[in-house]
Amino acid sequence: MGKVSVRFFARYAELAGCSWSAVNVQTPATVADVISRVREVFPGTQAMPPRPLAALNQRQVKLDATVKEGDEVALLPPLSGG
Amino acid sequence: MGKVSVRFFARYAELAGCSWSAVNVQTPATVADVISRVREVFPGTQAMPPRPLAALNQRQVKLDATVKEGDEVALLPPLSGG
Amino acid sequence: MMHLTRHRLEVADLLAEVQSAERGGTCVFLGTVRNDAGVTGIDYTAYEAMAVEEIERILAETHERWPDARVMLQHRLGLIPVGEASIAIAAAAPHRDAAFAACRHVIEAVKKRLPIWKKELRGDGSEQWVEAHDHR
Amino acid sequence: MMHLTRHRLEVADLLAEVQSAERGGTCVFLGTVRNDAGVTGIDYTAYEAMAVEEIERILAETHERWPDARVMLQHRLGLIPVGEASIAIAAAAPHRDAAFAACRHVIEAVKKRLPIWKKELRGDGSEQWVEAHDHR
Repeated sequence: MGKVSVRFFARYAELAGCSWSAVNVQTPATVADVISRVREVFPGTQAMPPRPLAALNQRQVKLDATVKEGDEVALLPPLSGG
Repeated sequence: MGKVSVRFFARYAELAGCSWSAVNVQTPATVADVISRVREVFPGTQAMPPRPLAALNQRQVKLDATVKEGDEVALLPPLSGG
Repeated sequence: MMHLTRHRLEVADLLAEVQSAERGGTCVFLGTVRNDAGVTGIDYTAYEAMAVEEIERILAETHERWPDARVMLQHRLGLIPVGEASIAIAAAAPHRDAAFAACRHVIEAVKKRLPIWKKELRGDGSEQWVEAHDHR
Repeated sequence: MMHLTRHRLEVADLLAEVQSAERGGTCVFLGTVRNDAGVTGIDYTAYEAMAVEEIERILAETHERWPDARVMLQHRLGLIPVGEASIAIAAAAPHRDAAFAACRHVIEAVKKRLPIWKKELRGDGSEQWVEAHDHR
């Protein structure tokens, strides 16, 4: 098991009830695995879409990207900058 | 015969040696007629191209536009605004 | 110049960053908060570390594509009242084609890629996350 | 706001003319004097009465094509040193597509239609009329 940082932004932070946390997953994992674990630990995040936007170590990635211990996974609502 | 105002700009004013004058032409005339007369009265303007840009009463026109007494014909070097 | 700020955006500051005697064309884009349907302001939040990296990637890509252009971008965060700018982009280049194209490229990339979110605040006290791409 | 001026162009003044709470996108174009081949400045002269009418025609056409946009244009005349702006255009619209398109349309029309001429002044004291369309 490895510890992975998880960050929630905007509406997802409201759903999770927190903006910065960590979950334990069997590493190496995928971003999708981390999200599954997040949905268990933070039930409010079950209201996120099935395949939310995600970033790994500050870069947008697909959900099959590989996550190692110590990585930072961020869950991003649809972007609306500018 | 009618009197038509003639204006020269930029390099054409240097060729004409003046920037504002008047010529007498048989009216109604065309802008081309006015230009022919201008080339006689201001020999320096013979260095203008055969078909210079021209404006009639502050609006760009073709050389066959009709000129009446009292009109203002302007001879315009290639435009380079902006 | 910081890419993210909580202060008012100043066009003059961006111009000073990009203009030079070799660059005859400058294109600026400003995105400002609109008074849609009772909106009085928008509260902008960002994944700041990622946003800064993404802005730097966007500017680097823009520089690769238009090497003669110099481009600067600032995004404001926090509560921005109606009529004030949330984003300012300035692109200066020897000729105007590149200035317009680089500026446009950056705002399109920003809209697609910056991890920034808007919460609209309305005059009746209600608040709402904006989750669709807008077309401002 | 006067369309022709002998003073420095101020972007802030143009922005104040076009921006409003309904217009979320603003595009600005600035054309500045480049230091090409020893040029120290450009002396701009115009057929002023016609230039003003032509500017008004261009702005009216632009308004017809992009009715939601508001556009302002100022052209500076007289001697303009390298690095300073000879023309400033600001276009604000509810959405950015119209702001960019209207701004671009105006500068292209200006280049083709305004009766304005440039005489380049060089550091060696020589002067030369610019008679080809440039592509700044």
